[in-house]
Amino acid sequence: MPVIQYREALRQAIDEEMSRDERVFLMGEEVAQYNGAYKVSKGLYDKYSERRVIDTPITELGFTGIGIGAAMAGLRPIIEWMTFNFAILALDQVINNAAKMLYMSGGKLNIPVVFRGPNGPAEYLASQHSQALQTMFVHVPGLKVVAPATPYDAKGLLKSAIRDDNPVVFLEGELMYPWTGEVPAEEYLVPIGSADIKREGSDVSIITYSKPLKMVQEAAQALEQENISAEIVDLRSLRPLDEETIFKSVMKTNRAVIVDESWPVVSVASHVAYLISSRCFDYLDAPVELVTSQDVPMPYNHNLELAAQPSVDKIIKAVKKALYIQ
Amino acid sequence: MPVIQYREALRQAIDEEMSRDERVFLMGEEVAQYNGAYKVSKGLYDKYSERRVIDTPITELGFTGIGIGAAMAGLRPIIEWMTFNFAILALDQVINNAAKMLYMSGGKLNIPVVFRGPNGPAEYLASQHSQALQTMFVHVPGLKVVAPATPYDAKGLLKSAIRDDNPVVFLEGELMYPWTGEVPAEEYLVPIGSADIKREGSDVSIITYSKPLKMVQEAAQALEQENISAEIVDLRSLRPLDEETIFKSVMKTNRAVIVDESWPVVSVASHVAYLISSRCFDYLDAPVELVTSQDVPMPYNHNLELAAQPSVDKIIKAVKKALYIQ
Amino acid sequence: MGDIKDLSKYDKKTLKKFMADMLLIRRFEEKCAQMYGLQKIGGFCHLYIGQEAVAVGSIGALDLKTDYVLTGYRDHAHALACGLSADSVMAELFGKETGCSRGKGGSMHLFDVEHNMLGGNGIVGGHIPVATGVAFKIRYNREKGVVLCFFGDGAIHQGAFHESLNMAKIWNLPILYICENNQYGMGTMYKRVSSVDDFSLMAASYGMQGKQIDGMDVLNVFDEVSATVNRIRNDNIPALLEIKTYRYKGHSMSDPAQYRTREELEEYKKLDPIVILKIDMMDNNLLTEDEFKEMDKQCKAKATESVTFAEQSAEPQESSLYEDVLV
Amino acid sequence: MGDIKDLSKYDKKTLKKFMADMLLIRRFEEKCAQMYGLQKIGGFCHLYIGQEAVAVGSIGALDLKTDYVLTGYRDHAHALACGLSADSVMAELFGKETGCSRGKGGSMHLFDVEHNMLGGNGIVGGHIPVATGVAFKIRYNREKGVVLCFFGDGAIHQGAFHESLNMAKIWNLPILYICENNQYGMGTMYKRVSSVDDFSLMAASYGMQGKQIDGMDVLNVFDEVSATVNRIRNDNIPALLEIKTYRYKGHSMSDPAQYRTREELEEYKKLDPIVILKIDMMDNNLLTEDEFKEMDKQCKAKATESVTFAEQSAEPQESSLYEDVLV
Ligand SMILES: Cc1ncc(C[n+]2csc(CCOP(=O)(O)OP(=O)(O)O)c2C)c(N)n1
Ligand SMILES: Cc1ncc(C[n+]2csc(CCOP(=O)(O)OP(=O)(O)O)c2C)c(N)n1
Ligand SMILES: [Mg+2]
Ligand SMILES: [Mg+2]
Repeated sequence: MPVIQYREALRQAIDEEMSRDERVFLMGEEVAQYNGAYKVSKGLYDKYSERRVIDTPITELGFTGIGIGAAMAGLRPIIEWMTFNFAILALDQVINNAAKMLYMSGGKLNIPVVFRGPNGPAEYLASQHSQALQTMFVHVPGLKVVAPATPYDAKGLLKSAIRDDNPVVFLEGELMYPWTGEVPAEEYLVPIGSADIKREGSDVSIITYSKPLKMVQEAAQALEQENISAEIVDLRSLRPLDEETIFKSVMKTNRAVIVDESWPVVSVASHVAYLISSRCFDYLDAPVELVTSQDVPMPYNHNLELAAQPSVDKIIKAVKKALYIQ
Repeated sequence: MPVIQYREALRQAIDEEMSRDERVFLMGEEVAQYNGAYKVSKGLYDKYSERRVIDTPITELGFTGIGIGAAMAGLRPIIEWMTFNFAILALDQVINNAAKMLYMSGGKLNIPVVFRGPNGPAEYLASQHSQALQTMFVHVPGLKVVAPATPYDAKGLLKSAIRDDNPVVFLEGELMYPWTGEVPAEEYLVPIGSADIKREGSDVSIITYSKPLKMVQEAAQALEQENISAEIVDLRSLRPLDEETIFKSVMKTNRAVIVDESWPVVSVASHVAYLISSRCFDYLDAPVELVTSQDVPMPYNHNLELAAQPSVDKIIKAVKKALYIQ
Repeated sequence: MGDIKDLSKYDKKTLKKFMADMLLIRRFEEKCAQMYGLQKIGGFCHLYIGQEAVAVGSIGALDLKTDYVLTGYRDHAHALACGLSADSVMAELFGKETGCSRGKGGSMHLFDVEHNMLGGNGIVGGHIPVATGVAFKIRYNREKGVVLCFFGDGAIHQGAFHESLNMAKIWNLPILYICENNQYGMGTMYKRVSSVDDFSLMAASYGMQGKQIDGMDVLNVFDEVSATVNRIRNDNIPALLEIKTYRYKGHSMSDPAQYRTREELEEYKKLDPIVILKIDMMDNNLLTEDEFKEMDKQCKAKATESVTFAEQSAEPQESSLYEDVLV
Repeated sequence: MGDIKDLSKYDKKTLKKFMADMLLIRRFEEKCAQMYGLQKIGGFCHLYIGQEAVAVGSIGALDLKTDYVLTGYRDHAHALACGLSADSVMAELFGKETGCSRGKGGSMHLFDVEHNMLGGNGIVGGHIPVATGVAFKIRYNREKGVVLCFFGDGAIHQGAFHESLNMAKIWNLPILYICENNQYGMGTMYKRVSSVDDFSLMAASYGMQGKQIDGMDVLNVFDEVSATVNRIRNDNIPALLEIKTYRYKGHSMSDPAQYRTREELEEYKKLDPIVILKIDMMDNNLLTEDEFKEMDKQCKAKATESVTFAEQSAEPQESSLYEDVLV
């Protein structure tokens, strides 16, 4: 099977869906002539021309709303946010229009739009540019939110997102773009709403999504050396959440650690921890442990920024705590 | 002790702080000549003139940023958002500037600003105008967030918020404005960060904040009839959260129900439920129960909108579930 | 006054339709006020009385098979002018299952997909980018249509306006931005919050044509919007119109409108759009007092019937609470 | 060319200061590029080379005891021109405890509270309302100061611009909005995303004076900004200047700038602000080649020393991660 980068997997998904469906177009800052700030859209402008790959001014609220209007009128826009940090400017359009139009029109107007771009910290970018902002979207009914961590999932989920008749928020990550993985040559879809067991195990469920997956995999391997068998649940989809897969895993292992790179308070991590605590109440042998970023804005200094985020070490410690080891 | 309305308590707080500190001013849509969309600022324009009570154009992002800039330069603005629904437009300023300025300036620039206004559903306002948006703020380090439910707490907390050297998000509620309660004539402060036991009880802890408090009190009275003794913890402050008071109560009652009028997914409710599940793991006799709004945009139809929100009935049911009754 | 306006260039049917549409809006809105008083309608309810010429004259210039309309929360008139039935609007205001948004949208969220009326939006300025996106779709598909995007004198200061107009121009989108300057944004006289008196000046920031026009005369609105829409249809160059008008009622039902004088209001009522058209038509022998009375009677009847319809319609099922969240 | 510019109205000390400031910025930025290559500096790093005349000429017109400066993420030059030491800026870029933001802000978040330089902001357009708020404080306290708010040709399309300028005008805030049009917003030539070529036109939307000026000649910038700032100081009426300039380097260190031709770049380098001032001063016998070389040497030395300072400074303590979240 071909091994390709995460960014290339996204590009393939966009390319395939654009050639499959004339209504699909890509819009955002620097997506066309510059080939994308992170080169996800490389070559698409040359292939599809400025009609379908469109550079915008720096106006996140405006072009997000334009995407919503175009979707409402029958097109299927892919709106790229250069990073999610800038999408805060566009939140009103996402929350008050994209998420609510179907409901407030009594089912008349659906909004088939994809909002995508890098979310979460990269390196040396300081507080305004290093936010993992999924909470802002996952909280809101009327949206779907997905966060693939591998090239395979990225391609399959992006294709599903583009075909979905609802607004889908699609979280990528700057540091994930160069990650590589196997992606089949033939067409496939990954359904929105299904988690994936990335590793089977019996002692503890480590639940994660997006960029931290790699750390979790490393931690699981290290734990294996100590005869601790970790199961890895990759959520992939944050709204809707595949609760069944989560609960099944925890009911088997009886212990759960959640790893999430966003801030801890009112986070996807704490929400999932609540769900497990409540629905697996009689199965849990220990409190659910959380490994998140620290509850501080991101500092620029590299040592500090690493200390602010989840790490393999922190994950291992949390697992051991959940197992009452040491 | 004088009995006054919630809106009057807020007005007193603003008035007292404005006369105490020349740097305090009030800015927002319709706050001055119209005396406030919900009459919180009634009379203040007449008293303090247009220098200190300022009507703005409808530009939430802009005047929120102006408040932040003025605070950074030494004033102590109170920024009124006509409702929190419109504040989504201003979130970038709150999250990227107010919450981060102190951190990214290495401690040089603090932002003593208060953002306040009605949050949460009222009646017949449909989906764009009925949102309880605390999640968006409580998630973010660098902010304080408070949500008083009584005139007493409203006045004492608003005075503390105005004197606080950090950005404070202050959640009120349209339907709470006419609520009445005792408020001392002499000056007092309610500290930010402390929850309040609004009712002592032994069988179950009902944890809530803001408007649902009243329902919780009714539910507690009804439960009393059935010999169920509910303790009511009013969080009052959502960030920082008074974890100690919460845990103490739950360790005593061994059961917890959380009542919150926002959407359930990634909510203050689910976060507090996680905290309790984790820190009171060995004390809990039943899973923590949540009573929140339904996970849907708010409908206009009144029966539907009531069905979408917490109710006394739902709270009683949840309490009984936590007590394994029936 | 005194001068007789020559209406010979207009088709009689068109003139009658304008009159009927304005009358229906007027009578419908009056009925809303009454029903609000009876608590049959709740929440925000923003009436359009006084502004009828703007919606009717502008939308009268469109072909709703290809053209689109989007507006803010003061949207009853636009919905009716686009062809939504009084029944389904009133039923929506009553929150009934038969309402145009199944009782879920209410006053601020009227939609008529069949006639390309795409809302109704409660966030001041929030629909301006959305409307621009609809124009984007027209251009993308190389269609013929034009979008009318209505918003108020309060909305024009929102960032969404600035961002949208720039994009509309650089991409040559077929959209006409119509600022309905009814002089107040809630309790605020527009001059208090605006650095310019003439909003049409703002068009220059976007390389567009801008014009300020009188909005109390439906034929003037019709002529100006027709001319602009035709130009847009041919050139794909967006434009901005400021249409000066006035609202007779408070901002919403809960507003006593103490920020303006009775005299000011009375002054404007002399310019009543219905009266203006009536006089012009009568001057041209295109309408008799009896015909006018008959039209008005029919509109009153329609408004009354819409209430009966709304009252007799069913409440939505509780299960519908969970429908329409996602497709 | 050929014509000798008469510099007699300028104080020699001022001219030398402008030269020294521009040279320091140039040498400092070159050092940054070098340190970035050595991975001593990470993340985004937006250099100002080519634009020196804008920051130096504008800030030179201020009295930083009462006046304020706010800008975006391309802020090294503004910080240096305001008087922040090269040491503390370089230390910040190295993420060190001795940096002006304790190593927590980095390149985009420089602050110099002592000299009223209030950032440094990473969100395009995000500081425009904030700067307007600083002007609000000046007016509120009836102080003398003026705020300079710098932003790019990309930022001007953001809604924040539109909202801020309107409020600045209705409240008569003492602020000068300076659009540094360096022709590109990242990889996008400004004409591709702008409906007007001349941004100063936008001032008319806010009843302000607007002017487009050349930004390669520091004295021209100084004269124009001085005149405007004085007017603002007296009348409390805000204004907009578009200052035309050019950046020699890519948008940030990771941008190869393939969206423009070598020729275009070379053409602009002929207008180098340092060279222009040098020639003008030499023409007026206010500078010799040797003096120039000596100044340049000193600036290079300062830049080099700042690296030494930064390298020798301590990393922040891990505990500082939790400091400065709240007061
Ligand atoms: C973003 C936002 N801010 C505030 C409001 C509250 N609000 C509703 S209507 C209105 C006034 C709008 O005035 P204008 O644009 O002139 O329209 P008009 O009501 O006159 O038709 C305000 C402030 C809102 N709905 N949305
Ligand atoms: C709101 C926002 N959107 C996008 C970005 C990413 N970005 C950083 S700089 C930039 C270009 C800005 O260009 P301009 O305003 O001309 O300033 P210049 O870089 O030329 O100084 C972009 C798109 C950002 N930082 N903030
Ligand atoms: Mg108005
Ligand atoms: Mg630029």
